Amino acid sequence: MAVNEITTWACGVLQDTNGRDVSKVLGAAAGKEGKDIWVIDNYADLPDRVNVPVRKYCKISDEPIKEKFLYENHHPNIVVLMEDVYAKAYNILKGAPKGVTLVVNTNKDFDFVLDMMAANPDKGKIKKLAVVDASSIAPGVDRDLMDIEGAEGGSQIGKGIGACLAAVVAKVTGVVSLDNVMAVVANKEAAKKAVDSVKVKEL
Amino acid sequence: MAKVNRPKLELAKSIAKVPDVARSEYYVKGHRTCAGCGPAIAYRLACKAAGKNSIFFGPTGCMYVANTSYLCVPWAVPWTHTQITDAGAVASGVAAAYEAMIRKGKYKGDYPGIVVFAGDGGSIDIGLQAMSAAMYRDHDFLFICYDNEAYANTGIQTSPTTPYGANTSFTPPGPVIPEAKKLFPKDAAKLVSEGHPSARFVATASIGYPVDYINKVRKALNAEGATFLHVHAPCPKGWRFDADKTIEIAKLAVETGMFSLWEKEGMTAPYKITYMPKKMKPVKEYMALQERFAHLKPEHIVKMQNFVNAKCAGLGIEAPTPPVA
Amino acid sequence: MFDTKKLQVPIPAHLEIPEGGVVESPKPDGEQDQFPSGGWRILRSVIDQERCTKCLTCWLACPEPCIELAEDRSVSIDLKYCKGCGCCANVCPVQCISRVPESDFKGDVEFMDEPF
Amino acid sequence: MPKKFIPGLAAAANAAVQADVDVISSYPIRPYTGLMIQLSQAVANGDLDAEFVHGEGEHGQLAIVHGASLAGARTMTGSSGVGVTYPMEVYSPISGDRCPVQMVIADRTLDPPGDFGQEHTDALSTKDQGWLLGWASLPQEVYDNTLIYYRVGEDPKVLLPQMNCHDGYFVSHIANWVNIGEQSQVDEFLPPYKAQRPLDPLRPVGHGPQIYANQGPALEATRFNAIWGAREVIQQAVKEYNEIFKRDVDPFVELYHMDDAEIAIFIQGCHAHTCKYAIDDLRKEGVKIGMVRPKWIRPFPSPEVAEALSKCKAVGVVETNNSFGASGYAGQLTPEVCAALVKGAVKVDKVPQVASFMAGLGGHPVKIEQFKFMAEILAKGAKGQFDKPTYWVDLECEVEM
Repeated sequence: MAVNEITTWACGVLQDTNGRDVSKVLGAAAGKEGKDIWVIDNYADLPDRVNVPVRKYCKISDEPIKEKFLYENHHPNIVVLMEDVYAKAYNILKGAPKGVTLVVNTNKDFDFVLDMMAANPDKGKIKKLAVVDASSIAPGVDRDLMDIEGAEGGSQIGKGIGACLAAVVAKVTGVVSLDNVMAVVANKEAAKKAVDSVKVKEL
Repeated sequence: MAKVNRPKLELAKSIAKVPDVARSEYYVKGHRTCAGCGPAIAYRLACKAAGKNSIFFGPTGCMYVANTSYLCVPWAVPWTHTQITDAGAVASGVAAAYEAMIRKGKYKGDYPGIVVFAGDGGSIDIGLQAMSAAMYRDHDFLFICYDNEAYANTGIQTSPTTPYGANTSFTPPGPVIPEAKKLFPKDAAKLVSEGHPSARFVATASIGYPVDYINKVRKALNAEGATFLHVHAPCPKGWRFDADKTIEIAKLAVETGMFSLWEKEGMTAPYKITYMPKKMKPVKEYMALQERFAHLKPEHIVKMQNFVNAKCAGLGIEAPTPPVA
Repeated sequence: MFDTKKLQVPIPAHLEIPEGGVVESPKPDGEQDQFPSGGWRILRSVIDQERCTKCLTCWLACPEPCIELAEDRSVSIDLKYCKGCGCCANVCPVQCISRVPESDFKGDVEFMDEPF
Repeated sequence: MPKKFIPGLAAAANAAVQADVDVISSYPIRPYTGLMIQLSQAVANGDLDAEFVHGEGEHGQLAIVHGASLAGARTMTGSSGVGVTYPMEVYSPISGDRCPVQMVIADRTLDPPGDFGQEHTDALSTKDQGWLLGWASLPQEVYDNTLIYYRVGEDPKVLLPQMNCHDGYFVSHIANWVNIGEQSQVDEFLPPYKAQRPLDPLRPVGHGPQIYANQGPALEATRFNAIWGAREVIQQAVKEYNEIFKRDVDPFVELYHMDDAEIAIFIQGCHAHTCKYAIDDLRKEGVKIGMVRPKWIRPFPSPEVAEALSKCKAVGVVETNNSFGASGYAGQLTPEVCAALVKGAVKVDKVPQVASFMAGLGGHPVKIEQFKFMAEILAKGAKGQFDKPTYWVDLECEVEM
């Protein structure tokens, strides 16, 4: 895979900061490894409203990323759901190649997630499914107004479930090293708990 | 808000005492305003009252074009032209700059008196947005609206302060519209005083009462916050009267209740009438002196009288003449 | 590097103008002598010094301002600038200022090529 | 030197804090808003000692910095899209009063219809108002430009306001690595602003009186000379910037493989970087193609553009803007490039064929494939004449995302 495309689905406004943190943490960690990275907030979903599903994007590549000036990940090979319900409501795998890793924040199990995706024509693309109950590990809502609209944001990234899910992505996919993720996130304890409690199933 | 070392301005008691406090002129002779120009008198008295440590802002209008033609200015204090739209905003910028520069040690002098001298259009028509925003933001400055009741620089077109019944080049009388202007004017000072909690001092003044006017300018500048002054300034060209009658007409406006003198120290303070005529005169006397009202029929004058009576009653001023049914 | 001087236009000395059109302010109590407006005057205000009470009402009524105030509070008119509006005469409480046709006088007006 | 992973707007905000601006005026509009979000926080935190004034609209916003600059303060403001065109009245007075205010613009499409995507029409529409105007293509360049523009605009030989533009979302919102200079480096590069004739009661002057018609030409010529004279100042400022910050910034144009290019793409803004990857691919196939990216639009780098393009047979001007019915049959840059080629600042023996490529309108992404499409057309044009003057790349070469 030349370019890893990580798309995070989050709940508008309530999980906006945490969703963005997944992209920012992975980007910052990959930066430490000298990789080329690309992080953008949602454009198509803007302006985000309460409960509107929003997507946050990150690209990580060993080679230079040639096409940086796009709004979205058109071929995500790693998909993160901050709410499990998106699995039944939308085609979260649209445009994805075969062999996708899906990370879901849920207190349910693999079968539940797969059942919810019954209507999804692309569900066969999933290679690895990871479930983690991040919401019960770390705060899932962070209404931080500062961290939006292209501003730099607070000095800390990864205070809530964003940290958990970024760490899980690192552990499950190896797209960046877990150590580098741990070095970046603010809530290291939660990230560690998530990594310890994640369940992974190969499909 | 930085309130830095600005000496308080002294108030005058009567004309006899005026030379002691404001003998100097900062609006000097040598400009192209009309003979008998009311706004020029207003400008001169405002500069006199504000004194040396002040900066004036001239949005486009008569008091820009007539005073600065060409490549010269008649002000002995710093002055800048602003667009007719944005006098309040430019003054805001200067106020903010002085606050920042004095706080950061980049400017060593006193905080200046910042005075916008805008026409009625530049204050409450095209300039309303910038004026209102500047009053709301509580910059330490004074916004003076010199009200000659029309767009005079462009040849007398109706403005929001043009009185009912006035003949202007955009409101000519004709068989279909015999009264010329059909609308009643906005009240500039009340617009500010009732809706801007940060307006520390709002007052009306008239060039017919120069000591009262000078004192109000000084009270406003002493108030350390956003202040507004609405100055009635007759225009011999637009109102069509002989140039020597400027002061006479200004006085008559107050004596008939067409314009009332009051001040208000903050949004919740009461209106304080600063000059109450001994006996109010009917508006007919005021209108008779001006050709802009010459086309009006008695029923129009009755309508005007009723409007004035209601306006006066709102301020607690006794009705000039009994209301007409 | 390309010579920028070639891109600029020389401004003849007699047409030079301050950048941004910034001009010096006149002095307090001074005059803007670029524009002496005495030539506008059709009627001249003449003060009867005998009857003048030195109340200064006229002084505050002048738009120019061109009523000069002496130490003893007596007033006179600066004819170089007076436009002859007559406000002073109108406001005088003792009517000691009369308005006389300017054509009755010789001189007292600065001669100019053009009105402005 | 700290390195931050931040979007373009945050880069501009970092530079503004280091430049110790005195007065900031804000009004919200996407996508530039993040700049003001960050600056207001900097003021609230005490990282920056400045007056943060909430404008009542972009017109007031510009007027506020106009006044502040007249008083001698260093100022920062910004806007996007229709927020750039709303205060059209105020641009000329600001440059006419020679107030070096800086406006950061994250480009956005003008209405209608409502579109957040970037298009350069907003800022380009103001190009005739006497402002210095240029585009950054990456967050790093936004940071560099913010400091360089202040330095150039505040130079006593220039004294002009600056529009520091970059592509909305693509640069304003995409995070990238940005080298932030040390405060000492910034202080060495950018001296405090000293106004020449401020509004100061201690030294009274009048700004902006009416003038005689016969004084008009000379007054206009001072602005003409100032903006062309700015070239010398830009050259010097960029040289010092590179020395102090240990960087390699181009003063006027970025050239890519232009030494032996037979065909060239002229493009401003972020898509130039995608274009470079397309050129890499094409060069491997033996296509002699290069790229010219102007860093300034006012003053237009005509000598550099003419020199770079003089040996080409065909040039394609990428227009991410509109000028409906313009000479040049496209947007606003084609006429500029054509004029640079024919109007003798630099001798061009054989003027190349010029085509316009409308691309990236409405914020549409431009992909490598589309640059290759442009190259094909240019190769044909180099052999003779283009079959038409303007190609709508977005429509004529649809690509899958």
